[in-house]
Amino acid sequence: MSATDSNAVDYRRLVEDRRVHGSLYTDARVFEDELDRIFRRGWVFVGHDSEIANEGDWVTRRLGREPVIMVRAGDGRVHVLANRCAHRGTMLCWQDRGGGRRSFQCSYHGWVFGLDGRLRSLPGRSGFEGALERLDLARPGQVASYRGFVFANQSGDAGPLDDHLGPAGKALIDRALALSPVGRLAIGAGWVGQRVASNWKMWPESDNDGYHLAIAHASLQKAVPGTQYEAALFSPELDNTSQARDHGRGHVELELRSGYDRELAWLGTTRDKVQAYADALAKAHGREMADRLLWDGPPHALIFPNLFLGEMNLAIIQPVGPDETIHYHTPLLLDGVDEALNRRILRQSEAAMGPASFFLPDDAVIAERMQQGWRVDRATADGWVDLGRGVARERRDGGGDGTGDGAGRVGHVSDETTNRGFWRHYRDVMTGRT
Amino acid sequence: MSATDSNAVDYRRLVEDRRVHGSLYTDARVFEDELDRIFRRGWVFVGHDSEIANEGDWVTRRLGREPVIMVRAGDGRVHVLANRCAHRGTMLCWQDRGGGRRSFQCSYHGWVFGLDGRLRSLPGRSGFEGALERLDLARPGQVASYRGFVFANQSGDAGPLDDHLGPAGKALIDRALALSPVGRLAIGAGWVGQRVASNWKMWPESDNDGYHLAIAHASLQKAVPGTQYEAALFSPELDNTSQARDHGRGHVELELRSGYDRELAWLGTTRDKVQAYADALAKAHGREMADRLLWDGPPHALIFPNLFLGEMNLAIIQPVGPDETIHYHTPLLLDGVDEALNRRILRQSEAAMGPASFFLPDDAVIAERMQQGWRVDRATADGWVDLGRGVARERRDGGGDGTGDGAGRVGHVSDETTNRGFWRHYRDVMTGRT
Amino acid sequence: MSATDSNAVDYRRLVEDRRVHGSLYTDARVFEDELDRIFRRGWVFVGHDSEIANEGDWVTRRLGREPVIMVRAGDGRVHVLANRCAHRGTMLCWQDRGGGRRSFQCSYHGWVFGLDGRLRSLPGRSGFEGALERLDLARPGQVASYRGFVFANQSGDAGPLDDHLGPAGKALIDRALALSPVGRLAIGAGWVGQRVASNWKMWPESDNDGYHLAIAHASLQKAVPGTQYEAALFSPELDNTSQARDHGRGHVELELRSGYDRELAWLGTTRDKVQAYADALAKAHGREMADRLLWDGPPHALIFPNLFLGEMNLAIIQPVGPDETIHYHTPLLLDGVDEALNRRILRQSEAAMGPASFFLPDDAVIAERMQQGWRVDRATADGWVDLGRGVARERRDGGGDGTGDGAGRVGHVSDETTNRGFWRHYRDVMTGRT
Amino acid sequence: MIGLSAEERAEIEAFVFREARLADEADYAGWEALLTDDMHYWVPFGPAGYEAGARMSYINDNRTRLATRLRQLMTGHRHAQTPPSPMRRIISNLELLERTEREYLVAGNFALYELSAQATRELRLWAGRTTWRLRRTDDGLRLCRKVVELVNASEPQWSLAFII
Amino acid sequence: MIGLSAEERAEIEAFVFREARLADEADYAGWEALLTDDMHYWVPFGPAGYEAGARMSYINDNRTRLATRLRQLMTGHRHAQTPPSPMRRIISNLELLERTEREYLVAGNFALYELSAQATRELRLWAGRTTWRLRRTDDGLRLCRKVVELVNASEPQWSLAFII
Amino acid sequence: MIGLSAEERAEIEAFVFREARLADEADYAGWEALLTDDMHYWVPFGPAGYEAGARMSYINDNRTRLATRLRQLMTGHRHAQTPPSPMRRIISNLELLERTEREYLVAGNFALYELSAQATRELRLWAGRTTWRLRRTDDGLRLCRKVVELVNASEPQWSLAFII
Ligand code: FES
Ligand code: FES
Ligand code: FES
Ligand SMILES: [Fe+3]
Ligand SMILES: [Fe+3]
Ligand SMILES: [Fe+3]
Repeated sequence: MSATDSNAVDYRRLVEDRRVHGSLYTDARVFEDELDRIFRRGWVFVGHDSEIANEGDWVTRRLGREPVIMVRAGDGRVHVLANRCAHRGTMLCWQDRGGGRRSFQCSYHGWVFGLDGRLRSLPGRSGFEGALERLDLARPGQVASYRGFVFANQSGDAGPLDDHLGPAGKALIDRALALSPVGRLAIGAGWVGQRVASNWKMWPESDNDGYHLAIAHASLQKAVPGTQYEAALFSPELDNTSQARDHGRGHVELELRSGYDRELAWLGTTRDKVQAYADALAKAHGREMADRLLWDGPPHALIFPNLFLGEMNLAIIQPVGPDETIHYHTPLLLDGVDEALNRRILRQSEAAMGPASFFLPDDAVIAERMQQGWRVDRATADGWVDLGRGVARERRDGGGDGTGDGAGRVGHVSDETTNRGFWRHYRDVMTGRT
Repeated sequence: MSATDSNAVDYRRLVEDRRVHGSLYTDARVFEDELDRIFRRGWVFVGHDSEIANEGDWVTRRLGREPVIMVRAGDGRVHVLANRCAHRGTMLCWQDRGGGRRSFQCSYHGWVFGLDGRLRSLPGRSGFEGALERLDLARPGQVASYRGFVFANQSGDAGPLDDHLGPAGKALIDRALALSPVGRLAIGAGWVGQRVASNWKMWPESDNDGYHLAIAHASLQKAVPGTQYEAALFSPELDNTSQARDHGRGHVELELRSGYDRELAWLGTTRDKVQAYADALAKAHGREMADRLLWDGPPHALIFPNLFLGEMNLAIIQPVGPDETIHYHTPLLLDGVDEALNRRILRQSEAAMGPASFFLPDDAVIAERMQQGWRVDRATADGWVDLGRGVARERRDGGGDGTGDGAGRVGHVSDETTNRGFWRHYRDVMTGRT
Repeated sequence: MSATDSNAVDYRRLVEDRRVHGSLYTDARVFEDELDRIFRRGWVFVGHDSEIANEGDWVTRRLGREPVIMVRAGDGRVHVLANRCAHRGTMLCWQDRGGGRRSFQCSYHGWVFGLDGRLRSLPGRSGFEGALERLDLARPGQVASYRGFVFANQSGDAGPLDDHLGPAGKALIDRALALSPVGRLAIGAGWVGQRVASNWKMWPESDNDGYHLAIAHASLQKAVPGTQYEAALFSPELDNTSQARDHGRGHVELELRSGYDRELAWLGTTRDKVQAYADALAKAHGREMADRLLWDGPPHALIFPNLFLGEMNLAIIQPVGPDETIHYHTPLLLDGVDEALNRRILRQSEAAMGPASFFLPDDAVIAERMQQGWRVDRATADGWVDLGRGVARERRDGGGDGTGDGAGRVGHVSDETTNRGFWRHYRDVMTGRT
Repeated sequence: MIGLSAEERAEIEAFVFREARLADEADYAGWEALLTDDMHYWVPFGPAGYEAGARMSYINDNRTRLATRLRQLMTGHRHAQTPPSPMRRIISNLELLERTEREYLVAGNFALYELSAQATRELRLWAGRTTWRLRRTDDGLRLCRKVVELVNASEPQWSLAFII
Repeated sequence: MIGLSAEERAEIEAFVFREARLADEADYAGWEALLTDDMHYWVPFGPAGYEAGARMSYINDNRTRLATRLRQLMTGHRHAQTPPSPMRRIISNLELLERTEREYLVAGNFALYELSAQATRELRLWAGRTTWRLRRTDDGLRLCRKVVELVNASEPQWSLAFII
Repeated sequence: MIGLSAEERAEIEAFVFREARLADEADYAGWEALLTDDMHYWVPFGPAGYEAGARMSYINDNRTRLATRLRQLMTGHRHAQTPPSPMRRIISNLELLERTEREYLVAGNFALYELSAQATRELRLWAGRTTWRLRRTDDGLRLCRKVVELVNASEPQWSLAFII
């Protein structure tokens, strides 16, 4: 019953190993297929449970285009509920977030739902006979979380979250949390959204493209010499020891730590400035591990399809239409550290991402130029995106943490190992091979 | 040749007796089907002939999306004409209404059409041989009216208007006209439009939903105690003796008269304030009937699909797109009464309907929240609107006027008898069972 | 793989000899078909090479919806290149025109392309093995020009440009160039765009419709008596000796020269005011021919599908969507004449075309009224555009220049010979009969 | 505005801008405090060239109905303005049309940008011309008539549940 | 506007706002009465950084062509403005750029909202910067040059058949 | 603005309009010259009712970061503003909120029309309220704080790579 039964798109033909067809960015039927196969039948990131620390805290999200609420119930459990009344579908929450809720009351006829989505009461009870369970709020077929990262799968048949994340996906998340002395996050500074007139897939790509910095972000490099990217991304190709990784399952990474030339480069500071933090890490993990963490910093990676672990940011890639996307981000605030450190992280986040930041608007205009460039007829012969960079020097590799499953590949940080990894998994998903 | 031949929508599956699927509000193909099967192949309300009282008066409307002109010709006859020149289709009238016309001249090449749609003259006659009848303005396949209410059917094969209205539909119109001592209306204060970012079907539903007032219109009840709805709609479920009626054929009603606690509640006044009117009614109908009319007031009902008899208002539900509707209304001004009474009706209309009124904006925001809530994938398992309220206590009934055809059902005013009636007929129409 | 494989549109049924169905102006699938069959598989006008007189001059255009660059390379050759990087498709030029370029550098990863579209260099060469020809910029399957008029055919299988233009098409262009004593144009005053909320096909029609002037442009006639159109187009049907011509292949013409009542009417001046020009023409062509040229003036004709030779203007008809078109125009500036004459031509152009001119806005509002009028269901029985005017008095004719191929037809200037010629060819193209 | 002292001009502008700010910020009580008891608030359906009450208007509030309108908004249950739309209105081209002993008749153009925060969360535009009749009272200037003519008053409108 | 007396300032603003109102209300005769005989009315294609007449402009009217433009509008058959578009323009940020013995050069920004009432009935926006050259004559201030630079002057435009 | 002499008022308006013009015309150096060394430039995420730095903002620039922002724009490689967006901002409803010995706190509403000339070439609207803190220095008025609250600050935004 999907809108694309007829003249189905042939993804095998449009997604080759070394190139993909440009119409995949612009075709409305492709977008509908993606909403169904990737965002409804697959696992997607919803939010982090530290966003809703207390009972009655809630945030709203969209899974594909379907509105949901993520809420903390009285028993401390996190629920992901359809953001539409079980009676006639009226949206229950029309803001981004809130707190102190004991229930959700619908504005149309006043039905009241518990924080667990159960129908609690309704006016004129005598108009209904029998039990009303069938009138609880709908919820995704599967909801699961890993260390506070909440994922959902609408259709319910995507298999376990574990299999979706895989060891590498979990390891990426572990690396982010290891930066907190207590191993916990404190997300909650707000998700700032950047609107872009481009398809959503430009973002998994460019967020993990190590090849574009020297050109696309030349103005930043000129205006702010000595950022963490100087050595890890801007430096000449052959001096540069950072790596591009395909962890399989669509999870891809720019591994910068191997390219850093100093510790704490990722925080744009030095140890003396954050001594308390360094000590706390040492206390928690032992000095050797702490030293390694202060060098390595957070991951720079995509958890397929919509979660970007953007160093000290989390980002959600939200499809809106074939030609429109929202790139949300929030700083990766840490639990168990002093406020000064989190303020530093927040200021860094304001500089890096968001519509007025020093980086993202340049990526956005380029994504919009790609979208303009791909105003093509689907049959255009030459309408291909090249993914070939680094194919020859790319190596098989179990993944950056020795946790890989053999599907891993690693290449030079400027190679399209990441894009190839994304598209390989994309083709599997779109052709039902997952 | 409709845009929906392929992967046709399965309305039998999407419209069940007690629930309907939410995608019916958002799917673009459903909207196209509706324009064809409901608004082109069925009868739709065009306007009231008192809007064009004099020769050369005209108004423009849309039947579905097709533009038409309703005009009064010299012989007093009312014509409904395609609002596009018979030559190349240039729209002839681009305003809402006008008067004093003797003909319509096209702005492109100057062809002149009579008020009856006949091609009267054209520049350069010698460019055409033979007769030019084929170049008269197009018109709907059927146009018919009942007591001044003009309806049209584009395809011409919808059967007689009588069968569409049925005894109950006519009785509803009769009740409205009975409020005029001379049995005539004087529509003409203007149709005010409320734009809503919702599907059109929210409006036949909410206009005839007796369940939502206490919550959706709570602010009105608080701010203006003692309206006519106090007893008839706001009062506690079991004290409330108003009724919800399904008259069959998609015509549904909230019968408030049985719930009123005083006469003239519907006019928000008392007899001494409108003595002249009361006397005129008595003169026309006899005292007993007049007393009954002053108690009962006008109907509150839908004539399927687009005419809402909204007590002392007429409303037209105009589909614009799957996500956009215009709800037009005009006061039900009466012929044969003093101007003061019509001014009272007009002021009441300004308060009740329209974008700045005390009621409609709250219905509009709720309809928009429903539309937001139904941003769902068509295959979403739990995407259902519940219609079950009052199924158990609903009774078969010949209709509120003893004119029913046995198809009638009656329930508590707060029950979804009306919505079920709408959707039952909708399913019949969409599956060709009418 | 086109979006219209299923429930294909039956153009044979919708395009009859004397009428065409209105849905052709509004149906989104028709628009997609046209982009493919007319604008991709057929020849379309790109620009005139005098727009890019010097090496490194470039302009951007759209072939259908695909963005291209027309650029002058170092060897003087004109190239038409896809305006998207061969790497990931990023648009290379986002402005209308420029000059002094030695190459095009992409803003994403910095690849550099020569003015001939060849990939010249890229950062991090060692990421690629082997040759990179496959990464040159894409270009249309065929590019050809006639006397500086550059045309392209994306698919590459449209046959020779010569066959598309035919003798008549070339003769029309020759007539325009004959007005230059050196037989060359100097296009470059800028293409001004008029946005119109109408389908693109209203423009090949109205630009070559001799029937609408007295009504559609009545205000101009009233405000500015004595324009060149007074005799050639405004005069009474039977006094008027101008002609409407169908040259075949979709090329149609309003031949005004036979209707002029004086020489230089088309320039709105008299010989004494432009004596130098008259002398130059005589010098170039001999007095007799010069006198004829001064009488005849430029052609008023369509080169199918998107080039309008609008007397002393060139116009490009740019489809944007089923309901939106841009009508670009630039004055037909001549090489080898004094600046004063070109300034006169430019001022005339400002008066005739563009969003604030004395003519085009009236055509635009009428096109928008047509678009509004054609908001019809595709199945609407009476939704037809009449093309019958002048069928009876139309004559077979080899074309206005004795160069015709027998396909030509000629009628009274106010007859729909031009529209019939456009639609006849349209049907051939849309049904693959070309 | 010609025909006014610099002080009067500043005073009138300050009043008009304050009136705008209170409306923008949904300070209904503050806004109501600016009104006289005979306040007339009119948003005609089409140009204001007709007698209010003789034909339909979007809004045709005498003081009583306007009080009701504000009371409804202040209940906190007016869904159409829950939450109140964030909005700002540009007021410009102020002209003095007429002055009497106690009153000033002032007109200007406006553009109002509203975030429809209750459901669609789209930015909506309202544009037109406003006429204010200001009266000098012992408490300073007060508003006794406000007429708002929308540029697109002939067209269907989105919900207009705030003070325009 | 600095460099002006309060009176001059009020007078110039009043002139500019009246000019705007007459144009908004399609009072072509009233508007024409504000012009000098050497009036130049220019809407450049792109920024005004070129000689009008050397390249294309949207409008480049000397007094004669402007008279023709107004005459065409007044015929009542100018379909593109039948009926005239209801519209209002916001004028703001007025700055005095230059003054001479007899003339003031004033610039400001504008946003014009037009209801395209002739066919689509959509609200259209026009935004940019206007420069007015005002001359003091025996009949008071008169307009001798108006230059309107649209923010999107580089892009295709909807019909601009009114006075902007 | 009440509480100001006609001269002060003219001076403040002239400053605000000049500041707007320099920003509109991407004259970054000229604009920077208007700032004090302790300039704070804030575009909050949502209303300004929180401590900048405690939650996310679109822009929360101290003088140093603002210098970086301008430096980046002046490199000529800031793709998001290559070329700079043609734009004009309407500033209106100016009110004096507060004055001290050396400073004026002024607020007003704005609407900014931007042609996103770098890719989509669409006209984009930015609307809201601006607060300026102006300080009187030996070089005349200078800007020490600018706070820009967008009407739709709660919603995702297009690239905001220019000076708003
Ligand atoms: S729709 Fe929610 S209570 Fe009825
Ligand atoms: S289109 Fe109406 S007269 Fe030709
Ligand atoms: S997209 Fe052009 S260089 Fe990569
Ligand atoms: Fe980037
Ligand atoms: Fe309601
Ligand atoms: Fe024309």
